[in-house]
Amino acid sequence: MVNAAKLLQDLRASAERKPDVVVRLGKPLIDSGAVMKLDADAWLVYEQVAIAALDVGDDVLAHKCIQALEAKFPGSARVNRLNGMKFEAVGKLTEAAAIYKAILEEDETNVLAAKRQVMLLRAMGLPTDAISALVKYLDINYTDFEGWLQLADLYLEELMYGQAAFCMEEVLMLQSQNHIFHLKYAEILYTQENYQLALKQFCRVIELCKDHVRGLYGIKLCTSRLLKSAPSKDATATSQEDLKAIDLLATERLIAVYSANGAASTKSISTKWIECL
Amino acid sequence: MGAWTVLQERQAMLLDPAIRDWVLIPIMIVMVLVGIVRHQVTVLLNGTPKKADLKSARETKALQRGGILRAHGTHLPEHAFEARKTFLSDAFEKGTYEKDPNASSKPKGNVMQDPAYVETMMDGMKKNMMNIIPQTVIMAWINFFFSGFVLIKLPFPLTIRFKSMLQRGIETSDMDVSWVSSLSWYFLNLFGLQSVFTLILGSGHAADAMRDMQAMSTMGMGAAAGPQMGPTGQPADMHKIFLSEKENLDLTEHEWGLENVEMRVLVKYGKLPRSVLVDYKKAKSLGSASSQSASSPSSASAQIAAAASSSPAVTAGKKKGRRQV
Amino acid sequence: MSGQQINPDDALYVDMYIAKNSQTMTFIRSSYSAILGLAAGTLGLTNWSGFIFYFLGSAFLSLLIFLVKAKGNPSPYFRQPLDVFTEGVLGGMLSYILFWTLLYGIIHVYD
Amino acid sequence: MATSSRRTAAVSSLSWRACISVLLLALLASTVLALEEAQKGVIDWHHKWIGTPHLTAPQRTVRGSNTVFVATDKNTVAALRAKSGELVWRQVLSKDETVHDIRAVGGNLLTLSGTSQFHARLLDAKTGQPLWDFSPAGEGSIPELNFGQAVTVTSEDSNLIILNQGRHVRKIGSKSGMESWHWKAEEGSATTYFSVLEAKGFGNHEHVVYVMGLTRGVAAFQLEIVALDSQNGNVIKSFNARSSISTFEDVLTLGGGSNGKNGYIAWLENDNLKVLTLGTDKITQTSLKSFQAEISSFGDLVSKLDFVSLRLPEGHTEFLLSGTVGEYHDARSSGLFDIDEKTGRAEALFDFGERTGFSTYSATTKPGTDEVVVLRAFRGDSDIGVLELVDVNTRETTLQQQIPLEYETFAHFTFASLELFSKGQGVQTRVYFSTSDGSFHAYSDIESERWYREESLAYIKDVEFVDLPERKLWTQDVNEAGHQKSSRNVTIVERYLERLSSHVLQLKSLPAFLISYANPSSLFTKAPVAVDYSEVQIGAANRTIPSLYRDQFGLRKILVFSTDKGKMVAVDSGSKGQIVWSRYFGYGHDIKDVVVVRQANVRLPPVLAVIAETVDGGKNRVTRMYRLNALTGEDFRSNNFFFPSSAWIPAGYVATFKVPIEDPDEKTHVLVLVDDRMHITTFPSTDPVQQAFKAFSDDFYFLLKNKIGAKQLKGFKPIVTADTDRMDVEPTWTLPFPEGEEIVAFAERPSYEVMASLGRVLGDRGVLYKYQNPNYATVITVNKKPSHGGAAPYLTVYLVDVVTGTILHQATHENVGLNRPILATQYENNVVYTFWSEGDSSTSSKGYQAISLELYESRVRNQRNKDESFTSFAGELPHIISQAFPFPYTPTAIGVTSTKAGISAKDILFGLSRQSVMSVNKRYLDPRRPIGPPSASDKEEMLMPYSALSDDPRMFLSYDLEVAGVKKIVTAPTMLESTTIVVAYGQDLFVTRHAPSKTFDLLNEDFSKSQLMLTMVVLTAVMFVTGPMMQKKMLKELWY
Amino acid sequence: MTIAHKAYLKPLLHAAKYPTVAVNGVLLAEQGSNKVVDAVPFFHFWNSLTPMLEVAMTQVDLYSKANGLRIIGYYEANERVDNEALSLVGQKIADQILKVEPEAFALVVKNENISSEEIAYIPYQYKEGQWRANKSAFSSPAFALENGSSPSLVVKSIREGLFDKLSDFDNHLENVQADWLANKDIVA
Repeated sequence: MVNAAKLLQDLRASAERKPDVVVRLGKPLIDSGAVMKLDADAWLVYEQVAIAALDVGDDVLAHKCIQALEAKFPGSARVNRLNGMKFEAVGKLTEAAAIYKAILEEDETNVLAAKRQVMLLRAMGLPTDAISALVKYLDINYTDFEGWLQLADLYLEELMYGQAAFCMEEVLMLQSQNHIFHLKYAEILYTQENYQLALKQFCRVIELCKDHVRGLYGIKLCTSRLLKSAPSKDATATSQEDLKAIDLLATERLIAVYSANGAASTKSISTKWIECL
Repeated sequence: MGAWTVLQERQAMLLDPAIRDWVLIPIMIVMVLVGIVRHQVTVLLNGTPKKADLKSARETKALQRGGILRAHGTHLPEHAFEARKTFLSDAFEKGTYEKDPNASSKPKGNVMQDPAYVETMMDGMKKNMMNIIPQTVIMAWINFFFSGFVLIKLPFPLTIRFKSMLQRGIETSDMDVSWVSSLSWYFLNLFGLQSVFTLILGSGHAADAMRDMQAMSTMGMGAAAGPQMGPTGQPADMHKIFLSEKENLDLTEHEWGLENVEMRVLVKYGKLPRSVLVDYKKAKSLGSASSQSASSPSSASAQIAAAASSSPAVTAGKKKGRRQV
Repeated sequence: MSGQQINPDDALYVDMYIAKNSQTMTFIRSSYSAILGLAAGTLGLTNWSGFIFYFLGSAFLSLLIFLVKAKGNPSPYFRQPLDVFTEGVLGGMLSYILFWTLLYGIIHVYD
Repeated sequence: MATSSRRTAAVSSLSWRACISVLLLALLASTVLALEEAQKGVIDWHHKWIGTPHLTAPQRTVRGSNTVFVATDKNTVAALRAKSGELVWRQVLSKDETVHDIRAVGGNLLTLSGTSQFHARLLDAKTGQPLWDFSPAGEGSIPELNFGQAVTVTSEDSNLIILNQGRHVRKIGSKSGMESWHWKAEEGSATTYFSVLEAKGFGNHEHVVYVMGLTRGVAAFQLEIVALDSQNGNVIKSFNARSSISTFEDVLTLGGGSNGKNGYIAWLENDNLKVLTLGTDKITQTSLKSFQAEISSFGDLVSKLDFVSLRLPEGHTEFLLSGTVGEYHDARSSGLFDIDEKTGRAEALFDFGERTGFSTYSATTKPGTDEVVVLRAFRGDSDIGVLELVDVNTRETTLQQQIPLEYETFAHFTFASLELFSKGQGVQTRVYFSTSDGSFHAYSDIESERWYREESLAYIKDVEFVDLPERKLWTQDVNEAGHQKSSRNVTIVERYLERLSSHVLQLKSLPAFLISYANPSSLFTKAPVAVDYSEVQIGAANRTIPSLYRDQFGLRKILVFSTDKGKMVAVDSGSKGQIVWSRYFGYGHDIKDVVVVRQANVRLPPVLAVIAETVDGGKNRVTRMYRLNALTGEDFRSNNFFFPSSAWIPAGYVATFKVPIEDPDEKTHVLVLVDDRMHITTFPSTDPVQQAFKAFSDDFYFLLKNKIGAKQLKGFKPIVTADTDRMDVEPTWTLPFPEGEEIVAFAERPSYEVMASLGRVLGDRGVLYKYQNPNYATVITVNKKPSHGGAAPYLTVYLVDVVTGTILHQATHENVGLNRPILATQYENNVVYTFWSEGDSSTSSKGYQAISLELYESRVRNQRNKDESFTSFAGELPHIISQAFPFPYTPTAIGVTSTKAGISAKDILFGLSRQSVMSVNKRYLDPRRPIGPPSASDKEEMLMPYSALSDDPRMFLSYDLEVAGVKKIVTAPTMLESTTIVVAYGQDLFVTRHAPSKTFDLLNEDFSKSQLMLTMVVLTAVMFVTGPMMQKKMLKELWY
Repeated sequence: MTIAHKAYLKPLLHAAKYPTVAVNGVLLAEQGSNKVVDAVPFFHFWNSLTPMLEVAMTQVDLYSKANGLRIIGYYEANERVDNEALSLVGQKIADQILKVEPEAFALVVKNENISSEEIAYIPYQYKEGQWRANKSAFSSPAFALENGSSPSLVVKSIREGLFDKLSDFDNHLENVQADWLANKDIVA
């Protein structure tokens, strides 16, 4: 029981998203009422479980949690938002929208609501509206990198790579330490066929996270491209020997990684792939 | 110090156990109690973070934006940086982000009429009160109650300078300074109990901190602060602030952190000697403007350190799926 | 002023966890130094011996953390590996002195 | 405070100052009052003693007196409550006012006193205040001789006829104290008059007063009687009775008392008893031999008979003759005689037989009648005294009363006084008597009215402090009791276990402690109230002394007093000075020194060594040493053969030293005795001790014969002669003072002294290092009539190093007042002495001066002599700062407080002639007090600008009590650093606790624990209230 | 065009494993036959970016060549439940395949049908220059299930949580052990 609570807290702390796990841990807690033992945290657990339940579509549990929360905090925006999410889950998007709207009228700076609203639009399949809403939102809550990520994704769906890149840049400024973002940015650049930059970003990824396969692949791609193409004139561009070195490195690493642990088939394939580049 | 400690032989004295039972321990207990109560009351008193209206939020965020750009611009490639720089600086100049762009033109009214200002003011005062009042009260209480006798012997020597302070109300000149009166015991507690508080309140406290932090990092919450305050608590003229921010921006030279990333990677994998980086630095600092040179050595070493330590395990462990919809 | 160079190491650390770690450190430290203080007081240490005792004690603690907890490699948990040895040492000092004095007084001053 | 300051801020600065000062004064006053009220009689006690009575005068005899008037050799006249013995009032007369006679006159008390100046006073019976005081200018009494003063009451107008100085006869109105006439013998006559008596006149003279005198002849005295007219004092006639009388004692005046009755004068003249009837020239003569018929015991007289006065009132003619009998001169036989009115011849009435030891006699008349009853008090056996009453008429013993009277404590009767009075039908007997130990008793038929006063305490010579043993768990005692225990190497584990077990045992008391900590009654502490007590209860046999264990802070001690009377009295400092034990050392014991050779420790009782000097039969001086158990007063007998409870040396006493050697077996300190053969004897004198002392003796220096009046100072050191265990002392140096100077005061460092700090911190944090010579002494000499230069007597102070005899410092004060007290005390590096300065024109004014000296290693700050350990031979001279302060009172004694670690400030204690004890903090007598306005660093050093001593009532330790004749002030440390026990004695005994720098290690009684508890409870309550609130709040913030 | 059970199963498992995001992959058929025998799951992070796609495609290509297979089609499951349109990215990829395989087609997972007996796909085919949903495809002989009971089986295997065993290219990139190509653990 207790360690279940502990695990839940850890999950909360590292905002990982494992709805199934959360539900598996949380359900007994809540059903047995043991949750009340961890007094202040209980409500957080409720919230957490509620969201998770929604994700895995256990509406009953979610409802139960939300009920409990409403009973405890009547008229709390935070709880209301959960309601909204519930509606979303069951697909009553309009009701959800209504709720978020209400919350926002209550407090126009309620970030959660605002974001949910955007997600809602997206869910309603109105990407453009979603984008505009999100832009508006970000114009205010500039520092919310998640928002920017969302925006980037939206743009990507619309294949608007330039804008996506812009968003990612913002994200990079806000969360410069996360290699995933660098990776994403790199791939966007690559998609934009800006191989120079892409290469650098991929390198950064490798720098941040050693032997990151995806990064290595990225590098490989870039280098092969760049090497094929004529050496560029501009100063910032990577020098040929560096390119070669990096290329070599990437190859070496990839092989190393695969040989270290990698299913035979995939290994052979990848090696083949490397050769045929 | 020297001279004095020579003077003092080891002085043994018997103290009335009643002092221990009725002063030494009680003071400690009371201090702990007061500490707890104070913590609770402060929490009660400081007002809920009041909802800022969009405009002001936007205002502050915009400013942050400038700051962030300056701070972390280095992660951006040249073009991206320049684009933002230009955009922001003229936005600031125009005051696009200000709460009411024509604020600067209208004459400064009495700050007291600005409710936001007053409120924040009150908050600040309340906090200060909570810090000052209990201490002064306790001090007075102790001076009043427990004066005129020695309370305890510090197990370490002190210089004669403390005598007048630590032995207030003791009318002898020959007493070793390490015999101290209740006031100094109070101070000892004041400082010593801090960590005890972190033990008592701490756990819950820490959890709070964690929660807030998480809330911030994930939901971008809590950052909704009131209007920008100058150090004096005066609501400073936003336009000025923006302008200054702009100037900062203009001064900022962009320096791209990925310029030599390949080299770094190579070094990291030991394909190149570490020295390369340093050489690179040198070359760079020679080549580029002097403004960089200031920051260069530190970063050089930083990179070396970077190259030195590497621990994928942790990052992999902690980085997994830090995304949320 | 101008954007500082990237320190690749930053990448390795999540502020939240760093904070958490240092918090745990201070937690351990303060309780430990309180206990140390009690011990020193009971032993009736005075002057330098007391302080030396403290520093030795906390060094020992650091060593324990360093070896047992950090498995001899603190860098994953702290920005500077040395933090293991430095963090919260001086903070703990005050409470150490407090409890040292307290027990020294109770045992060796009062009868 | 705050309010006042705020209010006054507006007002002008002057009024502001006034305001504040007023406020402060008010505060001060209140505190003072509080202090006096709270403290008086709580921590201190005061015994009023009068000394040993040698004269009594019952107020009235017929129906018994409520109060009995006594006069003592302490020149004190007092009234005691007859039933209880408590003091009603007393008049302490000045030193030269010996009381010659007291007599109840019309319910009041007439006293004749004074040597240099004669006084006749009538004291009010209730209050003791003089109704009138007749003191003829320039008339005193005959020096060194209680003779020549007499008084009688005229029958018709009951006025007084007073004889004084053997020459002046006056008639004085008993109401007014006015002289009605005055007759004086002509200048230069060889006659000394000794008695006045009113008796039947002769011829046509009715009112005649006879004045008896003795004229000095070649070989013997001759009687001369002058008859005066009692109306006007004219000389009627003067007889000369043919007689040759060898001593004053052989004359007795009898009868008379009114102009109707015959007066007689009887004297012994070589084996004859002669009687002259006044007014006639008829002299009868009876050979003493002839009495042997009636009084058989006169048979074997070995000495001449002599008179024993019965102090009967005028008109009675009974008298007593007694003489020594027995081959050992140890018994006396005595007979009662009367004078036959017709024949005027003496005849024997009653034979008291012969008694060994002393007998004391007193006589009085049966109430309402003229029948005389004679009391004879004598010691029966070792623990009873006998009171024997003889009725003269029936000539038989009417009463033979045995009373408990231990020889060990009281020894013999020295004075007795009988009082008979009628109660209902019967006759009540009351006997007041003194014993040779100095105490004063009263016997009465009624059990409850017997009492005794330990008046020997009025003769205290010296005091020793004995700590009481501690109550402890044995596990701890063993550790501290025996060094052997600790020396025996016990393993850590054992130690630990011991300690553990003891702690476990202590746990038993934990609940009790907790209860005491919690129970409300302890919370409301009231300041203790003074309980009143009387000196009689102090000595009362049925007293209850709490068991003799040390209190928490060692405030309770046993004070062991040695007295001039040769009695030792141990007093409990705690319970109002009740007597724990007392012991009388027989005749001729002159107690020289009392030393605690072993302080109480848990296993072994404290041991006292008493050193006394006696004179044996052959008139040789003998020094005796006794060892007593300080808790019981009995001989301390150890089973060890080498430790006899008493020992003696066939030589005179010179000095005793308690040397820092401990005897291994008994753990007693070793005493070193120097006798007048300049030999050293150690106690005990076992071999190890001898060896130890010989080892120690190399650096053992001391002064001897540093008596007041000595003309030089001599330093000695022991010389160990290898062969025997006999050790000698030899003078190492001699310091003769200049011509005409002699020692008047002498001071050495106190027996108990701990130096808390080696130096004095100045304002600028610089340090002046104290001069640390442990063996310097202060000697003050006076040159009474200097030959050279100014005739004014001058005083010189010498600081002398006892080891080398070098004079460290010397200062002279011109024209000091002679025969005014000169006092000196010294401690650590301070010397304080006082004297009377006649004041020389320029500098100082007339009055007492207190001079304060401070000795430092050098005048330069932060500089000290190289070697850590001081040696006198280095011969460094101290740097001395001195300052004189006018002293407003007449000091009679000086002392200094001593505390355990010497941390608390020192107070100089003065006994004042105004019968009080005063403590002056050293800060007032600080020679560094700046004369001008104090500089910054002075302020930093907290020096007060120079000023005369303020008389703050708080400085008087004895509040408003009358502590008579303080002769010495001794202090002893307690376990509390802040507190010292002050014992001031002289005639009275005053003991108090004193904290020179406040009780900084004690929780004062008025500390309100209740408030503290309240605070804590309230806080806890608040905590429990706000706690949940906070929780809610936080949740709310999180969720809304 | 018949779809073997494995081919039918894998995409759905892929979708089931990542219910909240869009997933995609390609379908493989035997050389020279119309039997769609296998599917290779690609991405669940993001599917609109080329680099990894390139890698994936080339590797799959190599793989299929090696195992006598050919890339016949593309599948995807949309993030939104009700969205059954072929995304832009999907179309691009499908085009690519079309270049090589004239009868290439695309399948869009019909989310609500995943846990039901219905066939959970909407086939898209390239007709007059654009991709058209062919609602009735499965009724027509053009498309057929090799094993008619596939849907029910799928439901069963999802219940059993079989999708845990499935791993796509993204998984593979995070941990190269994951055999994204063959997914041997998924046995039809």
